[in-house]
Amino acid sequence: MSEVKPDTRDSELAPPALAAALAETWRTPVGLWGVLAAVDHKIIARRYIVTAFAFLALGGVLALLMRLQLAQPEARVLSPDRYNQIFTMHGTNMMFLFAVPVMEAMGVYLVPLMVGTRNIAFPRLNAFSYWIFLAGGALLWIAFVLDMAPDVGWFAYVPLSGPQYGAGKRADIWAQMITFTEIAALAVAVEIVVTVLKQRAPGMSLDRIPLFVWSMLVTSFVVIMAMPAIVFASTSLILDRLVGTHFFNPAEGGDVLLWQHLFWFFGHPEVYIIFLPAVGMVSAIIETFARRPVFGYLAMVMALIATSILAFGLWVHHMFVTGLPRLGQSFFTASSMSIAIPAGVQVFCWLATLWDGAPVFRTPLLFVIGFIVTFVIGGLTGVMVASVPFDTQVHDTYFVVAHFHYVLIGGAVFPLLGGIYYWFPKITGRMMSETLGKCSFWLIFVGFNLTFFPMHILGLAGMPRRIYTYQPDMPWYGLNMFVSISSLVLVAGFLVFFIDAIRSTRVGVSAAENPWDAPTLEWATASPPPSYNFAEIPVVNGLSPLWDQPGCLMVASGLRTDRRELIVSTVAAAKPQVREASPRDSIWPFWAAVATTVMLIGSIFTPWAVVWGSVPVAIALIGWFWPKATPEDES
Amino acid sequence: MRTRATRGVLLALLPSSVLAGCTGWQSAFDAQGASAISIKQLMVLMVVICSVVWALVIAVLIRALWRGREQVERSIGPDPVIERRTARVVVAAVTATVIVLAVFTVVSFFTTRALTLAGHDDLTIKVRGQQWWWGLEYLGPTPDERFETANEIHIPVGRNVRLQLEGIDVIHSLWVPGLAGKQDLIPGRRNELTLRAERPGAYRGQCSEFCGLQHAHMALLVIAEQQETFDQWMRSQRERATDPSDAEIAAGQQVFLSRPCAACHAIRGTSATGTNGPDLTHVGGRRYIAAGLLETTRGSLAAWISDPQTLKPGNNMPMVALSADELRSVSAYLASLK
Amino acid sequence: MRILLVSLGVAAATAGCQREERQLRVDPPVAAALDSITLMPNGISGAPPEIYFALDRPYETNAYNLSQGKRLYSWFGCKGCHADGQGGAGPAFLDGWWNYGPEIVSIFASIRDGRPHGMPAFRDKMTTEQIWQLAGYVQTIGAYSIKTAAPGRNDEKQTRPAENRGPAAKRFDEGPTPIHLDQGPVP
Amino acid sequence: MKTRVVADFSGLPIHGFRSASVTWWGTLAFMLIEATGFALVIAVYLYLMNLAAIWPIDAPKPNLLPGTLVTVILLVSAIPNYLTSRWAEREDFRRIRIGMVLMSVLGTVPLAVRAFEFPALNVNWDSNAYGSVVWALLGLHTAHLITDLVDTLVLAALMFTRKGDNVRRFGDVQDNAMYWNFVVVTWLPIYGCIYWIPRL
Repeated sequence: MSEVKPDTRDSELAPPALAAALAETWRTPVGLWGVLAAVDHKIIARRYIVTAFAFLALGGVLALLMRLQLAQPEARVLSPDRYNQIFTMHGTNMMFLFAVPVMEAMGVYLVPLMVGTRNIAFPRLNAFSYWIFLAGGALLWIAFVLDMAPDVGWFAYVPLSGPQYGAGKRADIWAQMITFTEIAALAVAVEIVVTVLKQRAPGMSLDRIPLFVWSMLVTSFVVIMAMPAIVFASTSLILDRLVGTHFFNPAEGGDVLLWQHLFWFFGHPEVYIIFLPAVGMVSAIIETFARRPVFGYLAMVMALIATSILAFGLWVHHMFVTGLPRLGQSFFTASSMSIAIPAGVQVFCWLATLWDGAPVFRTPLLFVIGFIVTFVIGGLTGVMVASVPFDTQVHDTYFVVAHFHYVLIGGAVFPLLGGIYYWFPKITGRMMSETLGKCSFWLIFVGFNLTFFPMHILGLAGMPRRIYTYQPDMPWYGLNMFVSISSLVLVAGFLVFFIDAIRSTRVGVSAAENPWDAPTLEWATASPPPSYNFAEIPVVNGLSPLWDQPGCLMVASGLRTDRRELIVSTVAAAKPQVREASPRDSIWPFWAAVATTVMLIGSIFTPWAVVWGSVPVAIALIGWFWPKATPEDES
Repeated sequence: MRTRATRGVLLALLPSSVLAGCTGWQSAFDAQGASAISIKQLMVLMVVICSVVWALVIAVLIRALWRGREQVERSIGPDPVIERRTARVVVAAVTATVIVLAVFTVVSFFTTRALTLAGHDDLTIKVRGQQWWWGLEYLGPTPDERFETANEIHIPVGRNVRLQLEGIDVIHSLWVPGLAGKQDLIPGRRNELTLRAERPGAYRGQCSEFCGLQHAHMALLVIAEQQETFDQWMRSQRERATDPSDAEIAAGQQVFLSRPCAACHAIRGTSATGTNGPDLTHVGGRRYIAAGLLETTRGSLAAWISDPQTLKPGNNMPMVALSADELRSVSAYLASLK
Repeated sequence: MRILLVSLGVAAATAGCQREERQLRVDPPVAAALDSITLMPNGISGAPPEIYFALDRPYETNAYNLSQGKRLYSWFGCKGCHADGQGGAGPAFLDGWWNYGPEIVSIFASIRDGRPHGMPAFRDKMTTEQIWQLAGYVQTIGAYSIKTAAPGRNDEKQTRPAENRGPAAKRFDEGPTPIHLDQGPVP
Repeated sequence: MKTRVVADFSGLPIHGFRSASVTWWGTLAFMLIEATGFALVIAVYLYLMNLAAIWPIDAPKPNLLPGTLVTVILLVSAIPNYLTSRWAEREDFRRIRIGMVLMSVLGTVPLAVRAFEFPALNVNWDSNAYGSVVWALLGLHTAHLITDLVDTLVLAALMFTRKGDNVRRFGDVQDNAMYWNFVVVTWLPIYGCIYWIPRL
């Protein structure tokens, strides 16, 4: 490559030369070094998404194993010990290694594009976050292969997970895996918050932010407020187990329910951490395929914010049968019911959008329709379990299993799959197959309902959760067999999806810049986007920039091409403030992640690992932040 | 092909299994206790209203998708008149949502209040949840009226029975759907649950908080019976174990007392006073052994004693090496303890 | 390099498996074989049966067995004489002083057959597997080095640091009469 | 897609201070995370206190001297910290160097006194739940002291290399000063919790 002249402005270059200059400045090195040092948000997000879907597939295999065991009474496919490990793994894996990361990864990929910037804020932190996430996932799954996976449920209630009853290192592995994934999630949350607040394209004032970006912003704040609770909870669990603290020991002044308070103070917002990004995807898809802006933009944003605030006020509804005072329970019934109001507002606004729109029935929209049908069921059963008396009959039964799968699969995975079909051309440059897409939608939709609807009935018929088997004289056999067979339909649907996705990366029809005629900025650049996202920074003066001026994008010039430059703008009005530099690729986040991994895993075995382990972490961090002589460090 | 055929059969079977589910002896919809009945009414109300709500949403969704089919062009800017009209409809829908939720909250609150079964407690039973069985202690007015039993609660019909719930090791949850909602047994905390059966019968319950390896096999039975039958049962339970009536049973008692059995189990009236396992003084009179695992017969007792770790892997009953004769006589002895 | 990685992985796998595996049922022939230990004539030290090594010393290294042993320790009244390892009517374990030597086989023999000065035999109260589990746990109380598989504290009043924070001897306040000579072997 | 240039940003500065800096917002977000963490541990402290019949459980009240000393040092350090931040804003390189050295000292001293605070709690982390939670509170804050001290030391060292005289470094100095203020401010409720609530 030719030597780049310092202080070259984009306005001095013709479009091909500009693209070449930017590609040189923003490129990620090739080879192993490039893989380990990459900081491009698109590369990191792609890794994140692929890894999370791999964990989804593994978690699905676990679910199948459980259905195999439960298909018949007193089956001996799995031992109780293995079954307990498997259902713990399934829950932990799906929540911490699939749902949260995949939603954040979609945000990492899309938010910078949607707000019209060139990379996410703190790209090196982003790289670090992925490595830490990967290490956490590997820790859990390697433990599973070694027959030492956690077996205490994804909620790890003490005393079962405590020092006395949780023999071995299984619960410690669970707790430390939590720390890994929470560090990763918190890092991404910080990046997204700062990207949305400070790196929006000039003119993208708060009321012009796409709804998906709003949902990621709100989600990130929920992550920031909720995750510290679980980090402290899992740390205190390890302390109880390893160095003999007494947080959860009633005989020494601790309390068993303290764990549940801490866990659910995080655990309930967790559901919204998964659900809110999905809501954003639904809004994005509906807007494009109903071919009009979402009805009630302000109401939608307010609903997102209201949900995120209410999410912190209803954790006790997971503890209705623990014998807490009745007055408090009534308060939490009221607050749990009230979160249905913002959910209702959003559903009504989407319906209104479809009503006044001109829907085009492509696969993404099908998934969104499937989402409305199933999510409303999940929401309504959610209202049911918010009632204390109702809950005392269905708590910890298959009714609740049905309820949260309706909310999490119906409410989050359907929009996610719709989102994958929708953004796949942007991410890979190729379309997914419409035929296979419809096929997978119907298999998943039908299979899902046949699998999970009967579980409501099983729960009411008295079948508790987390049992590895049941006796032949219980009247649950027929439905369990039915559910197990139906789950094969669901699996077939996911197989078609995976085949379609893998196939389309190679042989899919090439996608244009904006194949769906969508209104938001990510469609204003090539598919897949170049490393620098936009050759010139877009300027926005409406909610739907690509619809307001069809075929023409307003941009700003004056940025340097010889260093990684992007625009920092004001929080509310998005007025440009600074031409800030974005860091180049670096190997240090990888080393920092390795050092952190060694420290965290070591601390399962000895508390001294925190002391000696922090030295390499500190060295890696100093290496990370020590200024290098690059154009980005100029001032 | 075969799966599809099976599925067809199963689809046909579905309605019948649904019905079976609702009438099972561990079903929340087969309510025979005061609490369970009022909860059932609440559940029916909520399920019906929610079904209507869902149907309305789906109807609107279908209509919305249908009417937009003919439009080809993207609407450039929404018509403000139509937008205002839509806004009114959305506001009305949200208002309706708020009203329904308010009704649910109020009804749920009053049901909760009604669940507090008022007044005197006729009978108090201490329930100790432990891995993986239920220890029971009937508390009488005087110490010698107290007695221990396990896994089978007898209660008189039409009277309030107070259960004092204690978690011995980890958290368990007592749930007898036919009589009342569940309540947790938490180490270091004291919870209570009041049961009142309106009709005689046997109501099955099961631990519903995950408690380790054998959470699946931690059932209990509540037997509601008329006052006289109940009193008679109480009297017989207070008695010491019956003395062996024949030689084989006597030999069985000898095996029980000289082998590890007696270290963990108590049989009142003998030298067996262990407390790690269930009290076996009247084990032959209980319907099930091993917390609802097997019906009590001499054969099932023998099977259980000879290989507890195959029948209920991970439970705390060890596999004691007994000869065939020892096994025969000890099971005869236990079956004789009515 | 690759061979090194693979062998490391295999080593970790085998170590991990045995440490965490939960052997819930011991086959009766195995249990019977585990009962036939050989002991030196003075009752101090000896050799466990071959099968004990074939199973890779499960009662010393397996976390589940050790925690089961801890449960049995309180279930079978050991605390009555030995407290939480501090000793009382019976000798202490925490001081790391073993009257019959620190080998698990001696501890097994002590529990199974009893010892002079008041240690009863548990042969008829516990199964062989239980005695092994208990012996493994008792050995952990007075271990000289930390075992990764050792149990944590119990959910009860704490009287001493838990076994996994050993070695116990370092943390034990021996008090005025550190070693109960009168509880030792019969000369 | 066709593009139309509607604005020219070539005149914008290439580095911003405070709210115009991305790093500043990142620091703020991390402070929010950590503040939530502190608030939670304090909530746990109050929760356990609420459950206990007597508080502190089975332990004498903590000795006031070392904790109060740390409080005083931290409060005093806020003044040079403020000055350093001001000098950084004025890009006064010589004074920044002095300020960073001063802050390195003022970061090390409370940490040294902190070493005496743990024994002054008069309870061990494994004695009971009270001991566990006060150790957790103090440990958590100490971790923040150490983190910020390392950051300060590294920045101070940077100031004496040839990369020091750079507006970006001055921004880092400001962010570091803001973080130190956070460490000082969060200490006050923790100090009240550990030392004064048992005396109420």
